[in-house]
Amino acid sequence: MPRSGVDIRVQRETFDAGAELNRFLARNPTSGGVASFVGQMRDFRGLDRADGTPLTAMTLEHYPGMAERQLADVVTEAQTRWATDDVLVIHRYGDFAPGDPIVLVIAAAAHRGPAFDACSFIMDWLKTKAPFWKQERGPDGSTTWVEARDSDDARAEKWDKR
Amino acid sequence: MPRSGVDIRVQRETFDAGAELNRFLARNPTSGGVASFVGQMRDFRGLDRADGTPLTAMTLEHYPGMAERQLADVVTEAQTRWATDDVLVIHRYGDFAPGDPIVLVIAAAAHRGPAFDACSFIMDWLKTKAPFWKQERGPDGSTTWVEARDSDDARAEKWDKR
Amino acid sequence: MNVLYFAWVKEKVGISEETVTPPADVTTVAQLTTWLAARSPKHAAAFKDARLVKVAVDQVHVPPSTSIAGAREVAFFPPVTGG
Amino acid sequence: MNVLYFAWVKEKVGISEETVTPPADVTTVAQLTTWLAARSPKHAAAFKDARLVKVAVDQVHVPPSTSIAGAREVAFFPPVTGG
Repeated sequence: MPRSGVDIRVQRETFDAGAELNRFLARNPTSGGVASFVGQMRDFRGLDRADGTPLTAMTLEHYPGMAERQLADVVTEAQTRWATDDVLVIHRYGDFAPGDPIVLVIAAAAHRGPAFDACSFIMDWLKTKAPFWKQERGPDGSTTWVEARDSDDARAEKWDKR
Repeated sequence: MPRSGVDIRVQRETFDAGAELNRFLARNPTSGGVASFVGQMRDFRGLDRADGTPLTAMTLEHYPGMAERQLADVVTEAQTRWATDDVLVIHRYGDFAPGDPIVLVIAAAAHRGPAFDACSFIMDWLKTKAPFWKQERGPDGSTTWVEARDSDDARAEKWDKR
Repeated sequence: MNVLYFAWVKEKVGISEETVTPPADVTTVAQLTTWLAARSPKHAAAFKDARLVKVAVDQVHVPPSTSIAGAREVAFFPPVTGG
Repeated sequence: MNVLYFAWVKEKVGISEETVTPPADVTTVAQLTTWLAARSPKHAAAFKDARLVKVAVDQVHVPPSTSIAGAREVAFFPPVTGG
């Protein structure tokens, strides 16, 4: 078995999730399971749209260098835990409008279990380890730094209790 | 909130996973999380390539009518358990070569938790409920009906123990 | 009543579909299975270990104790292996 | 030593980066934080509740007790919220 592939990108430019998925599938044709996740900017703040307050824009600040390094560490940890064939992570920074893609994670493995687990794990861990900070803007122009959610910490920690 | 969307297709033709993902994202622009899974035909039988025996082709038989009906029931169950914005399921039947796509599941939700859970749940349940049967062909031309795996039953059942 | 066979059950029975009229005392899926198994040596081979054969009545998975009253379509097949 | 600030920590301090030379008795992240907080009222405001501020030494997350011996780059920021 060749060592698992890794492709990690931190970029301002948008990405084409479908094109990335197809390129990823083309280079992993016989991986039985390919799990992926696209994070998009919501148009509301909160758990659901009905209870939330509207958002019009967002800025994602990041720590250049450390962002790439932390994402690489998270992917390495995933590859240590599961037998992945290949992993892709793209995380954007800069200015966003509702609906814009923020993050893409794709993981390939022989079977669906490790593909889903690796993809989900990478999302949970990057949420608490990768140095990105969201600042949201409401319709009145006011800006708010998003606060870290306890539920994200809980999701990241649950991987150590399995 | 509008009722969650549903798109279920049982078809012989192949599908373009990237194009399907992009169409799905385009109609769910402000779902915060979109999780997807692509199942592809492996080129070996078994848990990993090193221990497996090679495969050259596969035929997927299905029960027309019941396949669509069972997939719809599985998606409805997922939508009952999680607040999804939209769900797509494509499951193919007919003849396959290694690397060919077999199944695509995409789930959109406000946040990543329900998107991942709904997508993973649909895969686990369709594996034990949707009437499809795989017949694999080896390099010597011999064919074998794939046996159901206990691990698939266990994965499907674990959703009731949460 | 229309009876369908799939995958290796179909290969063993040798046909994919047949129309049957079971007698009145055949009222459950389990009884229908026993009655079908007696139709031919091929049917007997397919149902040799009935626990390996799953059943759907009118496209819904059912256990052997299920009534077949009013059933239009009964299908017999191995555990599913798609996905 | 290069010190970096991000997100609301940067906004409160009013600068994104500064080069500092702490005295020899400042040996841990916690001591560096206290020493930086005394540099200006803005620094003091940023570090008012030091538990809210996370620290990375040479791009690795560290707890307050970590030594800063040999550190080239120390960064202060809120809990991360990307993804």
